[in-house]
Amino acid sequence: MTTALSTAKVEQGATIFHLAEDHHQEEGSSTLLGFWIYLMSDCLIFAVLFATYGVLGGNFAAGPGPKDLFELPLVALNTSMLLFSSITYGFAMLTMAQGRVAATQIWLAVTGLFGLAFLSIELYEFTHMFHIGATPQRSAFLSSFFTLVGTHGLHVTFGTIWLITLMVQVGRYGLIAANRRRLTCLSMFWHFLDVIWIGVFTFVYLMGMLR
Amino acid sequence: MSSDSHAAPAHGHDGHGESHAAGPSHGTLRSYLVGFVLSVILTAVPFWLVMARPIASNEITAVAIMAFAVVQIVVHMIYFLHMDFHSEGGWTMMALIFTLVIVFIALSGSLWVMYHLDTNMMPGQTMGQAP
Amino acid sequence: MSDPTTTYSFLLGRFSLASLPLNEHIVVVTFVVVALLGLALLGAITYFRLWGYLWREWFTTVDHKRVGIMYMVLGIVMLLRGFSDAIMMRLQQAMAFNGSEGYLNAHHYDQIFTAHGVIMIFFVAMPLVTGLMNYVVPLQIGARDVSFPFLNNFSFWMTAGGAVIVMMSLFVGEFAKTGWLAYPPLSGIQYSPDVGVDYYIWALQVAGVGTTLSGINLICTIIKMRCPGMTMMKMPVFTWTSLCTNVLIVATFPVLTAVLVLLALDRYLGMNFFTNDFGGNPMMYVNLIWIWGHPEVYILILPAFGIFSEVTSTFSGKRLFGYTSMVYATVCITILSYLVWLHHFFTMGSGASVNSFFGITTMIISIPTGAKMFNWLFTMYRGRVRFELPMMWTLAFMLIFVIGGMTGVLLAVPPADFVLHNSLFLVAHFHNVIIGGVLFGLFAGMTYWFPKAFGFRLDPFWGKMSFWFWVTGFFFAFMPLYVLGLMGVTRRLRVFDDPSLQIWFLLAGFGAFLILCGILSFLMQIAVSIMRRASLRDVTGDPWHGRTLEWATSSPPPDYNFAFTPVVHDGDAWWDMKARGYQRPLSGYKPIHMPRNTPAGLFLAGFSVVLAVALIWYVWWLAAIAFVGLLTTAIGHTFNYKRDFYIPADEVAHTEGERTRLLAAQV
Amino acid sequence: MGKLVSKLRLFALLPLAALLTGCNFVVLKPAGDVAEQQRDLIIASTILMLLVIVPVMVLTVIFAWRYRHTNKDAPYDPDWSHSTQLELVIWAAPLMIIICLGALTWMGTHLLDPYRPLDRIAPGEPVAKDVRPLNVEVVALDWKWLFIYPEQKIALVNEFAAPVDRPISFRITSSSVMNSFYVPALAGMIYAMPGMETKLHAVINKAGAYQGFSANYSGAGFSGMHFTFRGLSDADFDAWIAQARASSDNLGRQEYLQLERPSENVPVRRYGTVDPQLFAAIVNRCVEPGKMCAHEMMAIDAKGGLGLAGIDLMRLHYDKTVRRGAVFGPTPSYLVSICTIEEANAALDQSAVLNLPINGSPILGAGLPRPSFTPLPSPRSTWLLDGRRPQRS
Ligand code: HEA
Ligand code: HEA
Ligand code: CUA
Ligand SMILES: [Cu+2]
Repeated sequence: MTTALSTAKVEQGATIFHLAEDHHQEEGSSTLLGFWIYLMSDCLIFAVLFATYGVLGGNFAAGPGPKDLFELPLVALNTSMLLFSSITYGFAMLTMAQGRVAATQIWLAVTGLFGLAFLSIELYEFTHMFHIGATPQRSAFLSSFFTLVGTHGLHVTFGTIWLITLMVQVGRYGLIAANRRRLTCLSMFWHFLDVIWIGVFTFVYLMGMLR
Repeated sequence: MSSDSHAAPAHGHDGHGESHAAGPSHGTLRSYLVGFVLSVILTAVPFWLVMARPIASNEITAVAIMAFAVVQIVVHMIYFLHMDFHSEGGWTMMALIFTLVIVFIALSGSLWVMYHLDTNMMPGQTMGQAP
Repeated sequence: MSDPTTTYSFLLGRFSLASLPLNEHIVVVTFVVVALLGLALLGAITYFRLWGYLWREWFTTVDHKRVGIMYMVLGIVMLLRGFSDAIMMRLQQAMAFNGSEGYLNAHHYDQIFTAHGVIMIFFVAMPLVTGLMNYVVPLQIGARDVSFPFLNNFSFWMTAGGAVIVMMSLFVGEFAKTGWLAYPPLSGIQYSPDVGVDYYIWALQVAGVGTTLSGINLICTIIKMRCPGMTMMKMPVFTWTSLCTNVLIVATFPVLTAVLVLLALDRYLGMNFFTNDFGGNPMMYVNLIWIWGHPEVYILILPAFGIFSEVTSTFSGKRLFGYTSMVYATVCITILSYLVWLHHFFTMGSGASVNSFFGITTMIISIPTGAKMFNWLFTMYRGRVRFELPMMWTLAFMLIFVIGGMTGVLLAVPPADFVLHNSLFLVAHFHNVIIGGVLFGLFAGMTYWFPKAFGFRLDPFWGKMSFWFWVTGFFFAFMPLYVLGLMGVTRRLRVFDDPSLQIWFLLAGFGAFLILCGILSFLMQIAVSIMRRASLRDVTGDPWHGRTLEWATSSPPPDYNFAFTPVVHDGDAWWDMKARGYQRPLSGYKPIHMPRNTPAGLFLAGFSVVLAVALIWYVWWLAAIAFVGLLTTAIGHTFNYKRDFYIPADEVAHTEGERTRLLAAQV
Repeated sequence: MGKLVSKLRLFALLPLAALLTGCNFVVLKPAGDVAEQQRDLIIASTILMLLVIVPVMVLTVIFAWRYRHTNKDAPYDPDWSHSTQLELVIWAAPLMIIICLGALTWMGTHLLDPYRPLDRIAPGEPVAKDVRPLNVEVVALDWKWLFIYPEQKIALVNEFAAPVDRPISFRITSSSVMNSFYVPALAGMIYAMPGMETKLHAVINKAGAYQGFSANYSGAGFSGMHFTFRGLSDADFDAWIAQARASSDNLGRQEYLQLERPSENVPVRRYGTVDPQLFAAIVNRCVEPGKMCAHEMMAIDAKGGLGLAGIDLMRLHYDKTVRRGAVFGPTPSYLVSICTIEEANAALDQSAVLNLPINGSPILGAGLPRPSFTPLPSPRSTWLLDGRRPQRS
């Protein structure tokens, strides 16, 4: 803003009341902030789901509880998928900063694969639970469990679709400013999902096993 | 405003948006790796605490894993989400802090309120509710 | 009236001819009237060949001013529906005595009060508030548009989509019969197996997405797009209250979205969040919905507070008293509003400690609110108060709102609430603050900014008629409810036993009739003003001797708002510029960078509505198609990289030249 | 002229005054001690608030009039916009009032907590040592009220009575949806919710018949959901009980299930005998034969649930009238009862033994043991809240 002011034409004596140049709001200059605020609102959705789980998570309705259902090794595996995808997305961002299209694409692809692995494991876990009859309808505990974990999973799904879209766009238009901005947004989204997952595996799985 | 009739004049677009003066920092290889290693440790330890149960007490284990979670969230915020007080003129940090406050109010408030409602009126002997 | 079996066909889902209320005269007549009016409107548009114009200049617009106006139009149209509901309730309650059932059965009456509450809050007050913020905020901060112009258009269409869904429920199927907050288990599938609650859920979800996104948009706009020199503490108060409002929106609507998702999961997938069996807990719903619900009422009132601040200082010809404490009061209210939600269910039995904690936090809100009242008072002190219409609305607000505020604080005393909760006293409280606060604020804002948006003032005669009808109508319509509340009469009642109550309901009905006259006068005012626009014309762009930047540009402002981005040195920027003899620059125009129109928002919202309707009626194939459509449109839209263009300098020079000529002709 | 106007004004006020005296302001003129204290609180708070509300309204009018722009005599100071002293006053005045009101609220809320047993029946009249409160169990049904007198062993629909000056202790629940139990003349309201039990303590000081109703909308028949509450002298109360006893109707579980079905504007009904376990069964949502009671379920849950054994074996399909389930959900069903805790424990043990074929997870590798299931003594993390748990009497 200071530069803008200094280039302004001085009109009435010392005080200027307008800029002589077109005050160019940088294209997309609000995007990152806007996206961050969106993430914050998303965070509140998860807060509600966590609160619901916190309140209803002990209501097994004489059905199975966490200990009967959760497989910690599986969860650990799952968690590592997300962690790996984090660091690979980080690498994608680093190569993007250097402007290396191919490397960026590769790291994005790797990230996407880890995301898919995470989803498959989660799906496996869910189908397994369905299979033994531990469906979301069985008890309030299971309703809130499936909803919380499932909502995270849905986010990862959309993140993956978005990631593929971006890869196509980077492939087509290269690492232009708009695409860099989009990749940065997605990186925020992706890491945000990690943070939520930390809450999930701690609060739902690990604490569940302690109940 | 017949938008389509105007062609974009000379000064094109690629000039702006490149500068990241106020934008977020992108981190370095080092910072990502540090973050990653820390996260691995901060994940592995709580899993180990629960799966191997080196601490017998449920309570202490629970507090420990929650502490690990909090630390790991901070690690992610710093190393992966590049949170600091400078990006976007401090507004992202402001938004984050505000959200944390609201999340805290909504979560702890709900648990507090629901706990009281439940103990006041749920039938049966066992009054304990989920945390 | 569909019967509560869940048999459904593949093709039409739950829909059958029985879902059309063909044997209900009121609905059929309404439908015919609406259909005829709609056809007439469509015919007129076609006849005058307006489709292309509407499509290009309005439906696909990303101009914050036009989006703002569309929000206002939506709000006013829905107001007519909300008011018809109100007057039907008043009529029913005035009739149903001495064994009379009135003219509405429970099936209708219960839908009507639910629809009234939902429509008034979500589709009248919210669009009007959002519309005003959309229109005014970018102008007040000297910006060209909002941060995300496309998103703005999309948000509007989502809100409109929600309204379409609610309106549809009138003619196809039915609306919820649960009250506007749809407490389970009543709103669960077991006790409300029909489409009503599903209409409720999806209308609010679709509109809620729009509201949240528009909140994000306006926050970014205010943070990022302020013109040079406008620090946070130099922002106009309306911009401040808008900022806080949108923060509230972004921090509460997700909660509503989440709760409604949980309710929908109960209803569609048979989950057990809020059911009576299998460990569900309906109290959790009540808890969560009020975490959203209480801040929501401040979302409505804060912008009104901003309007009153602008109006008071403009029409007192005086700087606003205590700007800083006004800002702090607003921020205080914003944060406190998150700490009080339990005051809506003191009577659910949470115990004395919890109740008194939330009771006291609630009362604390009256301190910053009181500070605001006093600030307005002292703005008038040693001023030159001009009793133009906006100022009259403001004065009426100051006299009426304090009564509603006081009764609110009374309700915040838990033992008092034990006898007044859900009584007509409560109904009187919230109409008192909503009408005396929010609506009067909107009227003040409408009248105040109308000349800015259209270049001519509103006719003062019909405005004053409307004002007096509203004010007296308000007293007649709602003071009796305080009385009835103290007689122990509760809300949502359809018939009454005690004949001595009837006179009060008759008075209240008379009040509603006066308000009807007020609304008609208001519509008359608009019509008359349009006809007389030549004599009401304002070419200065500053008809009220305004103080803030929106008055610095022409009325209506050009697409680009300001030919040159203003530089601000003082809180009352325009006042300061005028005081220091600012001259409008007449040359040196540069091309101006602007966002480009797009229909993507309309399509996305269209798909959302189809998706919602398909889900309501269990038409799964249609839902799948709509979902795929939604996704592909969204992805397709991201492939459009050409989202802006330049207004050439010549054109800017031409537009500004016109204005120069008008101004010269004026003097 | 002025006189005429004021006379006219008085004239206009007359019907209003007549109106106001003609009505029954039950909230302001209640007949029970609790409601009276609540009324006092309303009046005290209102007066306290008027201390600042009235000046604000008066000042609004004065300032608006005095500084109207046609009044050129009034001072005009367009840049005066700040005064630290004034702003201090502006914030302090409401603050003081809120401090007083807050103190009043804190005390009043604790004193008038509906869960708190009464310690007085009227100002200065403590509850006598030998007086035990009258127990009344209240059930909100679709759309009528059921009152059960556990000691007198009678039950009534849409009418109940209590002797004057004897504390009443209500236990309140609902059969289907949320309602609110409210007798304005007697005491404040409290919600009636399915599967839950709320409490209310009150006393009636004047004989008479009073209106009571649901204050929370509960569906189609809501408007007709009212009852009469009679405050009676001891003798009249005994007669009233006897009248109910005289009824040959018995309210057992079967009759209750009939009664529970939706009906509107139901006339008073009396049951001379009543199943003593009925209220407990209603609260625990296990009136239907064979259904598991909520407290059993909670006891089991507190031990960590029944494990995988509890998934399917326990479903009992019980379909009242029509199928009203979610499209994609199971048909409405309930858990079958395991009558006692002992049985539940037995079932728990059994589940450990019952080796259900659930371990088909190849990804874990065959043979990896599932975590063995041992019920923990206090398995849920109640410790988090232990310090804050309210004392229950
Ligand atoms: C715009 C909407 C709006 C606004 C601004 C308010 C403002 C307030 N409301 Fe209201 N309220 C509603 C809309 C609103 N409310 C609605 C819709 C419901 C019902 C929902 C439903 O159930 O359907 C409701 C219900 C409601 C309840 C629940 C009652 C019940 O269900 O039993 C309570 C209880 O505490 C309450 C309190 C308050 C308070 C303390 C304020 C305060 O913010 C008021 C503050 C203002 C003043 C006090 C006046 C000015 C101040 C001074 C002059 C200073 C000095 C004053 C004092 C020191 C007292 N409201
Ligand atoms: C914004 C909120 C709003 C508004 C404006 C109103 C306005 C009115 N309401 Fe409203 N009402 C509610 C919100 C609102 N109500 C809610 C939330 C409920 C509870 C529902 C429930 O029980 O679940 C309720 C319930 C309710 C009841 C049910 C009481 C009961 O339960 O027994 C009744 C009874 O008659 C009633 C009457 C009226 C009347 C006569 C008006 C009319 O006086 C006023 C009519 C007003 C208008 C038609 C115009 C609105 C004007 C504008 C919005 C401004 C326009 C501005 C510009 C164009 C710039 N209302
Ligand atoms: Cu209501 Cu427990
Ligand atoms: Cu509130």
